[in-house]
Amino acid sequence: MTDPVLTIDGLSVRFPGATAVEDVSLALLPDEVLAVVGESGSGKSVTALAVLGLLPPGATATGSVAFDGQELLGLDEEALRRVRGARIALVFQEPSTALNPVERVGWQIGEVLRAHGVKSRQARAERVGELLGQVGIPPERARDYPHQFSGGQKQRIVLALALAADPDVLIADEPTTALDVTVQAEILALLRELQRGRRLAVLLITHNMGVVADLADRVAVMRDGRVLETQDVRRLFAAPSTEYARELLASVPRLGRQGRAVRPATEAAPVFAVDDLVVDYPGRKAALDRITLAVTPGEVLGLVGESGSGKTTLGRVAVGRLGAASGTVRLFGTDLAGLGRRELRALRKRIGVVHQDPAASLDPRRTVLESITEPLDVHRVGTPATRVARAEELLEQVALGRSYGSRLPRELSGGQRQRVALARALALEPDLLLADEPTSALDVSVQASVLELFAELQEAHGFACLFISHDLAVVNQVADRVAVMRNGQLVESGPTGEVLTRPSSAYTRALVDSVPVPDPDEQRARRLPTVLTSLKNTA
Amino acid sequence: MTAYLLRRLPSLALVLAAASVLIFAVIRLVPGDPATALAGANATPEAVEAIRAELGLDRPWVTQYFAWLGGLLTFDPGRSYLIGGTIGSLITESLGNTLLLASSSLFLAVLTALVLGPLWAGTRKPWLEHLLTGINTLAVAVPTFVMGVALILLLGVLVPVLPSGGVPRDGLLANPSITVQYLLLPAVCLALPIGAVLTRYVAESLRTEMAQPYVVTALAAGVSRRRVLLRHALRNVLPTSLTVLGLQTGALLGGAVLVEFTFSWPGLGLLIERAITGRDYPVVQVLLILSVVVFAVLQLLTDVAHALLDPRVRLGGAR
Amino acid sequence: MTELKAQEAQVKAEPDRRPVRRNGLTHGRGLVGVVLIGVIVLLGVLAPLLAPFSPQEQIEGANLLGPSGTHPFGTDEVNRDVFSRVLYGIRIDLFICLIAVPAGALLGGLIGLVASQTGIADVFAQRAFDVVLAFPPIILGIGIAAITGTGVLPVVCVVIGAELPLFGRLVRTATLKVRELPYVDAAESMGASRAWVLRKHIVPNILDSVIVQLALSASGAVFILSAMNFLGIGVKPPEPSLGGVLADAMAQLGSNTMYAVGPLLVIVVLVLGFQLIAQGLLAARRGGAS
Amino acid sequence: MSTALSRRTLLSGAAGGAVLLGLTGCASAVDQETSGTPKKGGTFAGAIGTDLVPANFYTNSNDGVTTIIGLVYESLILYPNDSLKPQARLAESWTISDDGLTVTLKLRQGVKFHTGRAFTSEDVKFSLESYADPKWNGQLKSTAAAIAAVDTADPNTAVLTLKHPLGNILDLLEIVPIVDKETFAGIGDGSRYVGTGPFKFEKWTPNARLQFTKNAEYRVPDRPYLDAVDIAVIPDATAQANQIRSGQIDYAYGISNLDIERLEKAGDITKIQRTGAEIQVYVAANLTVDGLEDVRVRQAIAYALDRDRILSEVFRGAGYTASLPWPKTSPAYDEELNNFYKKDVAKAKSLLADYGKKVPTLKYSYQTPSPLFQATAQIVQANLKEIGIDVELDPLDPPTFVAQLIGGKFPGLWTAYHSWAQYTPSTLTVSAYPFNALKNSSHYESDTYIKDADAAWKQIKGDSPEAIESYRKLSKDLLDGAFLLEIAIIEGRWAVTDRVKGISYTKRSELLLTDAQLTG
Repeated sequence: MTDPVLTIDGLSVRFPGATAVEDVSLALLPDEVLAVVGESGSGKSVTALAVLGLLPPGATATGSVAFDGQELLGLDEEALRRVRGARIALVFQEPSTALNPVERVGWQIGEVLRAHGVKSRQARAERVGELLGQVGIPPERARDYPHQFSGGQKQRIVLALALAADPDVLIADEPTTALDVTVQAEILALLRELQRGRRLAVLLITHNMGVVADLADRVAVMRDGRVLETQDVRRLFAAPSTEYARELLASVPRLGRQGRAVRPATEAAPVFAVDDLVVDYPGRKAALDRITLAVTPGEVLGLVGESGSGKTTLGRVAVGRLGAASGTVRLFGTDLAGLGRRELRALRKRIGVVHQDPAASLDPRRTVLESITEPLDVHRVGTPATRVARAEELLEQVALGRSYGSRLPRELSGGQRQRVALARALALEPDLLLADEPTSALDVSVQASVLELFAELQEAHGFACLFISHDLAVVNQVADRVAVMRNGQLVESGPTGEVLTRPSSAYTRALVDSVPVPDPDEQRARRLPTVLTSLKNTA
Repeated sequence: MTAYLLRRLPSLALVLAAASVLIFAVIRLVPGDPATALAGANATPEAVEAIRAELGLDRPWVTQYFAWLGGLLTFDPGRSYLIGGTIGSLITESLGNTLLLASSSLFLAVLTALVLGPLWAGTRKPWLEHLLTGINTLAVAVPTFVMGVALILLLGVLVPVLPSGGVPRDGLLANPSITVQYLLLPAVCLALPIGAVLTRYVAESLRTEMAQPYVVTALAAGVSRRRVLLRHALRNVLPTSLTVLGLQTGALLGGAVLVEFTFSWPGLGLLIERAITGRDYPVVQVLLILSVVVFAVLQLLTDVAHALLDPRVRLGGAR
Repeated sequence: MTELKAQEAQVKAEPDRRPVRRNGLTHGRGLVGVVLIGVIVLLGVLAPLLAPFSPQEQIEGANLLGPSGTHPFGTDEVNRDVFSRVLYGIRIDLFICLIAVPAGALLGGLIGLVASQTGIADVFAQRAFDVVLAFPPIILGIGIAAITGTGVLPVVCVVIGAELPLFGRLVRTATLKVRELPYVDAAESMGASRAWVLRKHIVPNILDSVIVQLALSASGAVFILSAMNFLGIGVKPPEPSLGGVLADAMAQLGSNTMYAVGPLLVIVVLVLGFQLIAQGLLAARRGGAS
Repeated sequence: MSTALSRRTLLSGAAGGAVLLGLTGCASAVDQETSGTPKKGGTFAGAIGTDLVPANFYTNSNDGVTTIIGLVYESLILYPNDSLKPQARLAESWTISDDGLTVTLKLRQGVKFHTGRAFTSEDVKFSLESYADPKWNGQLKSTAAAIAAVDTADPNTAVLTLKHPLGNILDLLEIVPIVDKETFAGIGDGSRYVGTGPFKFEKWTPNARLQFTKNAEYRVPDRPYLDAVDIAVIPDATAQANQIRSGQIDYAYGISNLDIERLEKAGDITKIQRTGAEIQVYVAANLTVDGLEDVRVRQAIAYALDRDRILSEVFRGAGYTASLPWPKTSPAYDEELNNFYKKDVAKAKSLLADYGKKVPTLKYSYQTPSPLFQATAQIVQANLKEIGIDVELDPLDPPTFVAQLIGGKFPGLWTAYHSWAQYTPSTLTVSAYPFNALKNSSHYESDTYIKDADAAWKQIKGDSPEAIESYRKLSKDLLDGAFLLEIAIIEGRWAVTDRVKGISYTKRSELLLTDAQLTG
């Protein structure tokens, strides 16, 4: 076996008052992709920063990080600088902020070349062109600014920037997390191509098991700052050796798998229905374009689409926050057009809302109990005492317990907050629940438990639900029917099993095909070029 | 960009029109008119009436207002009652002094901010950080006139090395090295709070910028911390710093009154003080409207400069 | 339910409901500020006990004496004890701050709230603030004093006038910002009325910024009011004020240096103290937010 | 540039200007007058505290005007500082007819304006008429208006016909500057000042400086000695003090008396105390205000004033205390009457007891910004507290103060300066507004006072025994009426460096540099 290029040995990182990484040891071999997986707070990103000596002030790293036999920990700034970019490069999660917004992208790549000794402006310009070409960006766009590129293009440019000084090791920290699935598929393909072509050793940091299955040769599972196990990718997926890894894999929602028992479609009048709906945002093209859709009582309708598809806009229409430019919107049979504020409020009493970001959707100054009783207070349901009793009952239902009532949101974890939000949404026994990306900010295992709770509650209360998500697998798990949206238009809709396994439109097919499957063998078999061809068909 | 400017112009015109009416009306609410001010302590009522007629103050307000407005729009704001001479020449004279004072202060302030801001943001030495924080807080907090008195006390009276006020006899242009001595205390005094606010803003923004992902990206690619700070991050901080500077330049006008008063610097600040106490309507009106115009135009200019410096605004949000 | 157990450890047991105000003022800069202001306030409150003379007593033969045991800051041009005058000067300065800053905050805040609710009021208020802000407060002061005559009234007016747009803008932008937050959206989606949202969510959540601005404004107010007194358009003699004593001292710099140094120090400590309190609160708020 | 300021430039600049400090003061102790030959040439550098206000040309009310009139213009006659015995100036001789209705002036020949035009009787006529125009607000305009006609048939003789005898006609001739008709418009806007005086007006920079050059054609041979005069406007008294101490200026009009004392003690300067150009500081009462209508209250106030303390502490002894406006140089001065009111708390209290009622809190107005008035007012306030009268200070800015003075609208007491008592006494009572017998700021009405003032005004010879008797009556009226209570007669001070010799002044504090020279 060859010697590792990068060896992390007994690395610990401490912040004042907390330990982020404890005794982590990893070895990255040349030409391999080592994935580090774990949920938030597991210390995987801190490890990456520690390798490059980029920890924030106040953090201390102990142990050893050796590159090619050279110890990196404790190296002075200048020596480290020469390692960064030239030997070890880093790609970041968020492409929209990873580039300097006020400089031309070509200049930014040039800066890296300049830092590593390319003095001539001419030479830099040429090399920038080459690099952009390699990542699939037309070289003449070097003179454009970051905001003139799409998210996927930005991530390509970030890759070009990272690889400008020809490093041996690439640390990719959640390189595709912020991207839509179809774009993610392209970037994964590009990463693979670059890795092969340059014989890069890649340390891939991710929480997405599908991405791991797609790219990794070996996998290290981290939790609470420690490495639990390091395995060959196939072995891990087939037979994880730790309980945590097993739980983690089990939590991942999968597409092909049957989600829930299909309920028979009811003939009852829909709780929410739009007909030929058009919504405009001032100065832009239609946000929603001739949508016809209905949610029947007790039904969960999954609304899927990539960013900018209009799914959140539709959600706002449902609660009467946005008016229609044309077409009709009916809520519980009432046409929303021309409704007064009071009538609208009465209708809203029958809707519960759960937002995407559990951290922001609770007022930081109100206790959990106050937040849950708020809908009751607003609609003056019962007496203050009965409201508290109802809130405590709800707390029990969302598996938190009444002792949580006196806490403030910041004393809760993300999952707990989302449970509180769910309790609040259910306080008035709504007939319709609007859930806008309710789990996308949560870790997989938390997501699994919240989804489980959601299913239980839906079973028990029987509310209808408009469930908005970008994650096909999640929708597959919870929804009776699915509606797929793109660019403000409804692409197709139908029973979940049908749409997600036998899509009738090319776009839905491309979406489904782009989702990496958390199984190494299956994923490697189905990945590109299938995806690319299906994408081209939709263009 | 042109469209942006065009959109701003109506509201600018509205503010100016409102301000002109306000200024005109308020000045006439002030008890004692220019005639009494001119007549002096030994005057008789007949003399005051004669002066009032001479100045046209016996005409209706509306007539006076439109006459004034007409004068303004044709760049002929009239003559000073109290001081004599055309307002144009009077203001030009004082304006030169104020401009010299203000521009030196601004220069000092910007220089300080550009030197100390990055130093403050970039330093990893706790003592230096504490020192800069302390000095900065003091400079932000201490009122200009208090600083002025302190400086006069220290450098003009206790250790008399610098003149404690006034301007050089031979004018500001005759002997630059003497002018600098006269200029030093008032300019420093005026520059301190502005420089301090700007320095703090630059330092804090730089610190925020230095935590941005693009900075980590550049650092991780091997660009030196120094260059990232002074080139990449600073470039990002400039547009908003310019806005802050614009607002501070507005404050400069107010500060100038106090500094000129404290140091007997014969600029617009002293002129307006003298004009108000002398009820010299034409001068007060023009100076006030001038300050509103300068303030409004500065806001506009900084917004435009901000837009020019930020490609996201300049090129539109194409995505 | 692994995550429940995992997160449990990080969650503090005791809810801490007023962290910003408390944490901001019990450490570091905020504490220094509180101590500085506390000392000055105490000096002002206890002036009748501490001052060796009445602030208006003209002591026979004590014309412009230098500092001594009996007169720590010396005496002034009409034979009064400067130290006693400075102590009493603190009172009037603090009194004006106490009246004018909250008044400006309240008025400005109300205007800001109203402006944030309706489009036309907003445009109107914004332009009005623009116009007011275009006049430097000192020039405003000279103008108002010319109308009303010198006295406490013009000073209070000018401080209110200077603070009003600041609070108005602050409250307006903070309200608009809070209104965009998901929890307000949540409240509105559940059918809460405007008044409810304003009362239960917006006001409590912008209070912190308002409090920081209060401290900053107090610092600014001391500046403005002492500047006006310095220019001789504020508190009427023989009532002592810090700026007024300083102005009187300007003519006597050659005779009695301490005459100027006394009020100068107190003004510096006051503005600095409020500034530090503001910084402390701000730091605590940022710390609390992250 | 500012930051790149090197140590050297700072030091060299310092040597050129600011840091000369006491150097010049020490080096110039040589007494030039003994050396015989006057020193010629040089630019006289000075400073004044208040800038020129062109519209105030005839009002004698600010330093800019008095400087210009003193240097550029001449009047027909000139009083010496210590008496009212007229000397020839532009008039060689003058006679007043026995009925007091005709004044014949023989004019000096060969006098030229700075424009080169010869001075004639037409100019006398024009100057007197301009002065009478109410818009110029000349102090003696009622006297000037009493001139019925000026006969200019002979260019070298001006014959004035009066409507009635004028005891103070010579005052008028002493005061009115002879102006050039052709360039008169320039006076109104401050662009041109043409007279016959020793210096030509060069340029006025508002808020900054006044510049003059030598008039080589001046009627007196070999005068002036100086080549040029350069007067800076420096409102800040401390700045003036610093500049004269460091030798940047040789003359300062506006330094506080305290600073003058200090600088004099340090040997940096000498002072010129303007005896003969006195002004008076006073407290006056509005008789329509509740409490002040009673003469006993006003007299009580007069007895309460600590005149000595105000004179010594506020005005640093530059003058003497007074109960009447007349300075020692005036024919109306009477030592006994002048000492009529002395501080006497017991007497004041008994007067108040006679009055019987409690005097309500009185407002007490004065003009800002003025450290001297403020200090005076505060001392007076303390004095009145002693006798049980509460006073609330009411600082007013100049226009408001003047408006209230002219309108007689003060809400109680007020303090200000007045002037014009250094002239023929009747000049005061017919012109100075606070004293005007017919209509004054105090609303004091007394038939006796009106009669006596008129009688004094109509004296043919201002210093005759009859005239002096009429002044005595007037003085009694003033003391009895007690509507305007004098505090002190102040002789203003100028500070000059020792190298300046030969500075003098007129009775209106106009600067005369005809004989001035710069030594050392």
